[in-house]
Amino acid sequence: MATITDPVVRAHKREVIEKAVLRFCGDSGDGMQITGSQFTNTVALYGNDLATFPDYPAEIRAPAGTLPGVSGFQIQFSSADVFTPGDAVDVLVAMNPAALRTNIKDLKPNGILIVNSDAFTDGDLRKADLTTNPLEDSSLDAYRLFPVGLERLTRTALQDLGLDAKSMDRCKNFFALGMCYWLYNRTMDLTYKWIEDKFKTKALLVEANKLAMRAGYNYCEATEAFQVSYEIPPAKLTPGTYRNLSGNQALAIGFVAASQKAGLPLFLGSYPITPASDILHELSMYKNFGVMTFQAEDEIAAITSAIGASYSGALALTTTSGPGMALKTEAMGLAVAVELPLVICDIQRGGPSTGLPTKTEQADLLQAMFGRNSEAPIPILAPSTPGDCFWVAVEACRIALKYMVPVIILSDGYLANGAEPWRIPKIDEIPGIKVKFATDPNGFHPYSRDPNTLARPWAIPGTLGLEHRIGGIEKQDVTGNINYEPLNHEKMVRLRAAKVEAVTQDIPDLVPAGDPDGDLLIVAWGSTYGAITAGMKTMRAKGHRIGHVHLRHLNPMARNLGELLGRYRHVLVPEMNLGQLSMLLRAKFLVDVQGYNKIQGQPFKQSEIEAKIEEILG
Amino acid sequence: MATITDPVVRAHKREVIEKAVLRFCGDSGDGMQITGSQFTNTVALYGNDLATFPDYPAEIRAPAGTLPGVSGFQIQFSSADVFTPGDAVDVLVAMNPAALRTNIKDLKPNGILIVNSDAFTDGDLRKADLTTNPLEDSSLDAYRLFPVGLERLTRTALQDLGLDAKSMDRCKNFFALGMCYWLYNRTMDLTYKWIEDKFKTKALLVEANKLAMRAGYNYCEATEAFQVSYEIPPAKLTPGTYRNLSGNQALAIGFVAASQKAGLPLFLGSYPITPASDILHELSMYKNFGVMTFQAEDEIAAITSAIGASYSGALALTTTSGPGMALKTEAMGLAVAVELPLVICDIQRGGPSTGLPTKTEQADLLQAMFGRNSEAPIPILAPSTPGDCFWVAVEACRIALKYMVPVIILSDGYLANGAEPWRIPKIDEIPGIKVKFATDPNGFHPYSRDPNTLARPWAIPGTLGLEHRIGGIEKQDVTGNINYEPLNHEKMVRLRAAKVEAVTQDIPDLVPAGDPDGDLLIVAWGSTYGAITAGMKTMRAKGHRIGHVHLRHLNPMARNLGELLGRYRHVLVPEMNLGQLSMLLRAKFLVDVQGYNKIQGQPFKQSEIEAKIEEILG
Amino acid sequence: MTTASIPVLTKKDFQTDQEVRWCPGCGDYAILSAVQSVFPELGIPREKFVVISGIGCSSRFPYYMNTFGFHTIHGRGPAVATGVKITHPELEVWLATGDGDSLAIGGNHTIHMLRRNVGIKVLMFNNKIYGLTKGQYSPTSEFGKKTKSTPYGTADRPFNPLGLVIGADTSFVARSVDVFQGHLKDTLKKAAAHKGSAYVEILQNCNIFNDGAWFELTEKEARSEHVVQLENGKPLIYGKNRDKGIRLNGMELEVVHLGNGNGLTEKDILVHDEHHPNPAYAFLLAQMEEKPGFPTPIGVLRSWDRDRYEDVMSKQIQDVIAKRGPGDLAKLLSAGDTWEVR
Amino acid sequence: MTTASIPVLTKKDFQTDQEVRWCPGCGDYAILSAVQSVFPELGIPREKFVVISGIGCSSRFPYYMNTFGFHTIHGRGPAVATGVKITHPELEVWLATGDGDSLAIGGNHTIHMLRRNVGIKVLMFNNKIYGLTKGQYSPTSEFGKKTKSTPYGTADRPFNPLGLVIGADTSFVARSVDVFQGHLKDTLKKAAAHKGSAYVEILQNCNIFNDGAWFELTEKEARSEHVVQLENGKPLIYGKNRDKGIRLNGMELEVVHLGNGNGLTEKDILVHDEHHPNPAYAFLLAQMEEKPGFPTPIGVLRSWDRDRYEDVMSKQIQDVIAKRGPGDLAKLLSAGDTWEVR
Ligand SMILES: Cc1ncc(C[n+]2csc(CCOP(=O)(O)OP(=O)(O)O)c2C)c(N)n1
Ligand SMILES: Cc1ncc(C[n+]2csc(CCOP(=O)(O)OP(=O)(O)O)c2C)c(N)n1
Ligand code: SF4
Ligand code: SF4
Ligand SMILES: [Mg+2]
Ligand SMILES: [Mg+2]
Repeated sequence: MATITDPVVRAHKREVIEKAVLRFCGDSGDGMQITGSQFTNTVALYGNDLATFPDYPAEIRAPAGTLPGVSGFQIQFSSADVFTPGDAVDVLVAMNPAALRTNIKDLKPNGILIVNSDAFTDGDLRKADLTTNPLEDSSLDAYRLFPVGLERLTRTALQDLGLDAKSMDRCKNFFALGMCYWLYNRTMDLTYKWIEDKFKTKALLVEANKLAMRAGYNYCEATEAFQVSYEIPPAKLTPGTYRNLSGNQALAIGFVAASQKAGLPLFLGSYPITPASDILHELSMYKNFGVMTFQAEDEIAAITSAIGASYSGALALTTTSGPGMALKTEAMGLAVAVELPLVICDIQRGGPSTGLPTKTEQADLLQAMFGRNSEAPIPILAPSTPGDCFWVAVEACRIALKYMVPVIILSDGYLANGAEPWRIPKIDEIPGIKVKFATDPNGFHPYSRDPNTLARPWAIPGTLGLEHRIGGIEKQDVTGNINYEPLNHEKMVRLRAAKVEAVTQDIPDLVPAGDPDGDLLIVAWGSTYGAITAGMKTMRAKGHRIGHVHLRHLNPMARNLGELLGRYRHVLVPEMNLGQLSMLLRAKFLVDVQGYNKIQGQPFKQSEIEAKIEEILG
Repeated sequence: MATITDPVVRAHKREVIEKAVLRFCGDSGDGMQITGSQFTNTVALYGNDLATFPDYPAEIRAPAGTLPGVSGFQIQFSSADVFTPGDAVDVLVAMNPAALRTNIKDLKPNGILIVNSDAFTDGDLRKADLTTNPLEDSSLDAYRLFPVGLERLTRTALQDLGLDAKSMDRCKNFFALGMCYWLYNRTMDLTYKWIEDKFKTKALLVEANKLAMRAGYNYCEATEAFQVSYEIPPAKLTPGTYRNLSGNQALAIGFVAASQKAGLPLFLGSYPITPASDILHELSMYKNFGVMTFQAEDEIAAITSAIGASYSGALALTTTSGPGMALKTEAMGLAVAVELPLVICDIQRGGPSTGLPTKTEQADLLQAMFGRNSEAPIPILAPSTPGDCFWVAVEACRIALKYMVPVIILSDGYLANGAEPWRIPKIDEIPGIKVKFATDPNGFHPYSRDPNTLARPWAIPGTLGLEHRIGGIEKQDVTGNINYEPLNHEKMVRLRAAKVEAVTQDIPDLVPAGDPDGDLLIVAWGSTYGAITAGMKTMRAKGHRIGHVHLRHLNPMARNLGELLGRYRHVLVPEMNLGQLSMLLRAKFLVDVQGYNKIQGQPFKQSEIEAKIEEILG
Repeated sequence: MTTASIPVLTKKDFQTDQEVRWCPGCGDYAILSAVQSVFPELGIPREKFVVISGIGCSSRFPYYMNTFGFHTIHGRGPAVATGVKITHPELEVWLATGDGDSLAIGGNHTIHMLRRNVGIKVLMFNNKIYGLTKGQYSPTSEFGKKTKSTPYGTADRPFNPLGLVIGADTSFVARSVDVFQGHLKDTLKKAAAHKGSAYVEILQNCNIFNDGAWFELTEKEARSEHVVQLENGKPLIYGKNRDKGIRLNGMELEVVHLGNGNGLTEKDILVHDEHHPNPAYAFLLAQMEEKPGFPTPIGVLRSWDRDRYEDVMSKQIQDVIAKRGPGDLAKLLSAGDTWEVR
Repeated sequence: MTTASIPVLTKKDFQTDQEVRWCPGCGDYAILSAVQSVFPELGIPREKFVVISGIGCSSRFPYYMNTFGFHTIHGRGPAVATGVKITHPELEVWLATGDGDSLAIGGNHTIHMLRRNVGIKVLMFNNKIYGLTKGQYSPTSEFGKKTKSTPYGTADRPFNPLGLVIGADTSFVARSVDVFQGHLKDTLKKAAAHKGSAYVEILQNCNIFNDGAWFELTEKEARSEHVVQLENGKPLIYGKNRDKGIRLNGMELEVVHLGNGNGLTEKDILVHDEHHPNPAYAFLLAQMEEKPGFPTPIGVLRSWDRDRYEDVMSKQIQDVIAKRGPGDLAKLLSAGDTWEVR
């Protein structure tokens, strides 16, 4: 097998820049997600800060070359802090006309446009509903267009391997990747390594993909296609060891961490659903941590099996997305009634109903708050970045176990699939979780309560002398016996509410980012964090006095929120829904907050936030 | 068979009074519900206004004689308007110690207490956790106690029939009923008739029950147990023909009426659940109206079968209570997405989870509003009295068919089982319902819209040339084709919301009962109507300026509600939950409404409302 | 093993202080009594018992058993029990359920639990009616039955409950009757002895809403003519004078008379094999009750050993730990490509 | 009867303008093509066809059929279809579903629809995997299978789908294969001809997440050795040289070789009777695929006529109307005891 070494880098113009936004787009079959994550890992390991945004259709593979079939992967990387994948794109790699057509609008004027010119036959154009060839009409004049015959060039590079045409063409994304590595002066080693163990059994494919990538790199080197290449120095992140982490991965390892900290086995009851399935996939690999993953027959069995696991002393978990969340609501009520710990993850997606399975949204907040029969309050947490998912997972488990309550985590598709560099914490940076099972029969009562947390004892089957019965019917406080008395019912309803309210004692006061008072307070939650942070930064630079509080705890809320709302002239609540947090804030604090509601299955752009602030503060 | 005639009424003191409150209570096996409804029908036919409150345990039959086994039936009847079953009781009939113990607290001082003294053996007392015999200790001195050996007397009356003791004892409730008929000077004819066709096949039982009732009547007559009997003249109700109607019956015939008015077959998909099952039972009898009742395997099949029926052109309906409602939420989202007409009845009961199946509550409002994934708005209506259930059923169907939307009706256990005299409307008093199926293929699009209602066309299978596809995935407006485009999604989300909002055009402005402005506005919904109306009356008599608006339309709300809130110094919102309507009003109008929240599985008492008003207005 | 020293348990040890809230005369009392007398004989410490249920009259069962008990929600008992059993395979988990709870709303969880062969013992109280909700028809109510929800009779054929669960490949399938105390206790003991899932249909009388549903089988006179007891290795003979038997003819069963001169004798009769490798055999037996003129078989129709879900799962975990050692959190957190920032 | 004048329909009439969004090479294409060519041959006006589905790759089916179509939610297709069929028994309702949609989340609705014998034709695309969600195991995935959600292999035995639905007393049960176009069309026509519920399992290849799941059956060479075609009234003979057969021995099936001197001939072979009154026969056939060394039977396992739910229901309505006359609203409103107020 030919040994491969990076070409000696010839002298050519290099520019040092602060940041860049790059997007790969092509057919679902073109491997854009792989290409993107390879580039991401390389950039991450080099030490840039970054944020990514994979965006693909709900179909496994829509027909090749068609508009609905287009899949994209965007990354922003920088030597400074990065909060979003970026609004507009510096470099766009388009594998076919459909991809070009649906993505070109996001390319900056005079931006670099790399196009696979081999994919522009009349047939290809027709599939993209194009009547003229954009490479020929002048529609792309505003950009620095680089038409590259990716198929032709790749085939040439691989001609000696004796692969069939189809297999050779499958390598063309690595050719494009190689070009981008050259463009940003990155080593290909990491991807070489990845290719090697990805195809370990297929030596020929290993070589083919490596060759293709290298050919792409050399192509730039040789042809000097681009007069200039770019260098983006490492970012000054908090010192530590870093890895690149997606939101779903972060949740998964967060739960494992919590189970280790609590000394409890982890049980996941789940039914696959986009975009939550990866948590199930991830956790099913951690058997050596004693993790039990149960793929149930449906979402109801998923949560009820988790309730059974919790009843018998496991750290129990169920993961899903909107439609599955709707199916779990009756069982959530049971968890509230029997007061057992349970963590419910809802990785939100576009709705209603089946809606937009692969697109992001924040419209399950009110379902999480109220989507159960009768009064059945549940604490709710929301992570703000992919890495934050880890910490929220741990915190949710801690609360569930401390207060003996179900807890809901609201993540979303954008956090789930997006990735960012994550500083790996030392084990002792992770909060300890104390758990005490009841063991003493003396004076044991299933519904006696801890005075501070109002938690009832956790008395698991198998414990000598603690035999007792629980259920979903209303029960007498302390004894837990079935009870229909009017005053007992009111007492229990208020107790269950007080228990959730008690969580406030664990919630630190909110400290606004930016200005502690002034013109505008932005209150938000979840994955809007990055865009808001970035947008606020620019607007404060323009002299506006703006604060930002991002709610990790949505129910109950931090004690000082009401007071904060009073410190600013305006309150803005950007959400990817029709105003759900807005409603909660208005009802609770009687403050006329303004909603900024985008519900397009797409995250906010930094520029949108800036424009909105501009509109309010003029 | 001995012919039975009412005894010649001997001269004895008769008092004419305005109203009375009577309660029968005994063991679940004592037939208190039958006794109560017999008495109800008799006073109804006589022309009194009335309200009833049946109250029984969740178990079919708890062990005889025990406290959890007690079942009760209360009625208030009057020559004036009646709004509630009454707070305190004038006459209490207690069949055993357990019943006496759990009900005595509601008897007015010096009230009449009829007790079955044959049921006070030590064994009976023990079952009721009583150590002394209340008939002997002086605990009942505050009342006019009439200990009657119901078993003994009944057996004597029936001795010649050759029935076994058990069967004879089963008639003792009719003995008690007879006594009450005497006490209020009512004819027994109606009950005679009822007994005859109830037991038609069992001549012996017919005679036995008739004899027992008559014996009770004669007992009072002969013994002159009570020195005085009472007369309550007919009430001055709006002229017309009346019948006595419970909330669930009213819903059932309301739906039949709507289907007749719309000229559509009625389809009910349902799964039995207390307290909603009676609607299924009722509708399953109306086959000659072409009503299709499908008892599904669960609540999800119940609603989805109804969606299928609606898709193919039926007036579709599903009925349930809280836990079943929770299970239907995913499917409700589908109905919203495919924009098909559907009526969903939630007969609310105590929760959370299984909770208090036979007790009433109003805690599903927020579930109805928000209990679905993503933004899936649905109009919500709530009846305020048993008879009003009829009109709300018709209105819900009208809205569903006019706007092509699912509609939720929130009734509750108190309305469902409570009864009141209902003026039977003329057919043409019932609003007509226009329905037009699409038939013309020219320019047909499944998601084209009516400019006023935003309704899409209803094109049912079997219609030549209108073949088309619908589904829960996001779709393009007009064409209905699958579509993931950001702006189309936002457009559709806002369209679905606008469609529900459009219903406001059909909602009449609210006109407050009582004062049009002043000290206090009471805003409420559902079954609290009676207690509030009665309570407000007394408090206004004391000179307070009070208004009352009772929301039939909870989503969307009447246009002028916000303006009304401003006309009073205080706004009070009494609810049988922890403040759900309060929250909606606060969020929508930023008005500091006060909640009055009772959550005991029991309706508000008039006196409670009065006390609360007193507390606010001092 | 805690079983080292088991206190001697009695029926009383399994009774609770809660008053039993079933109607007087309900068949559930008999079932409760049978279970309470069988549990102490199993040689299992009381704290190891978990009794789980859904919703229904039958599902009130756990409140009356002095063990760990969980009265869950309608139809979901099998899934809750599965969570318990996976987490603690050593627990003795029993599920009390009704024909509605188990076969209507809970049908899917039931067949999946049985397919997985989770080691749970199911007591399905079949009274052919919804009792707690006061008398609607159930998936086992006979075709055409008039009930509160079907005043003109049902329009659908009932499930054959045992046929259905055999179709789901249930490893232990049996039937008994509330009032046949001896047989019931026997059957429960066999279910307890089985390692995997056990599904026991218990014919139960609801004397309030479906009185006499099983009259033919329970009524003293007719009983022996309408019931055939399945005993492993014994021929299917029944009748007051044991003069009737079941014969296998091709793929059909037929009722034959013995010793009435037709030359047929005991050796012509089908000999019961509860361990028959082919589920089609048990399935054939399950069809009997449907066939006019046939007796209803009671006893164990099928008993077949196969891996339990929870065992395979814990073995996977043990194997991985044995191979890779117990998980190391620090390693997990820093898995994959990492880099240092100074 | 609208069938009076049926326009002659062609395959094209059943194709839509929506581009088909399945992976290149997916078995679903073949199934779509078969259905599109069978429908025009049924002599039913196009507007009478309703194609309903749940969620999954397979459930995208309705979008590609130019009939009335409803892509519902995951697992609920059978219930939606039931609502349609009850409301309009004259419609021709077909249900497209997958092994996950039909047997995981939709299992309960499926068995209840089949028990009721609602006249719905089910096409169950069995690719033994969750395709749309990218490759988790399904209730039909083989024991021990490694998938995205089971990297160490599954811990549960799969359903035998046909065994399960026979256990639910399904009146028509058949199996075919995506790539056997002729056989598939044939089977679909038989399903269409059946009055009640028809459950057709179609073995389908998901070339992305479970490629070759049915290789043994479809691969040219081995095919005839691993598949036995069920034809009513014909013996179960198979093999490249039709030298193998299935024999019934007591309650067991066995594979025997013909004409290799062992004296066995065609008449020793089990003759297929799809109308066999006892479902145990079809159940026995359904067990074959599980048994090592046995071929997989394709074709109609069971076809048995019984009342359709929707027919019984509409007859009840007609009878009551015939007896009492159509409902009179005024009468209904003033039913029971009434009184006048003046
Ligand atoms: C989600 C939900 N749906 C419906 C009900 C009402 N419900 C309670 S028990 C029951 C059926 C009981 O029948 P079965 O399981 O046969 O038990 P049985 O009372 O006959 O012993 C129903 C429909 C409920 N409690 N929860
Ligand atoms: C309530 C709900 N849960 C889960 C999902 C995610 N989901 C969609 S399809 C599917 C399974 C698909 O498998 P199958 O039915 O075999 O169809 P296939 O894609 O293999 O054809 C799942 C789990 C969903 N859409 N809705
Ligand atoms: S209703 Fe029937 S099943 Fe329920 S307790 Fe009473 S008799 Fe038993
Ligand atoms: S994922 Fe599999 S089943 Fe789905 S379309 Fe692709 S090949 Fe077909
Ligand atoms: Mg039952
Ligand atoms: Mg599949």
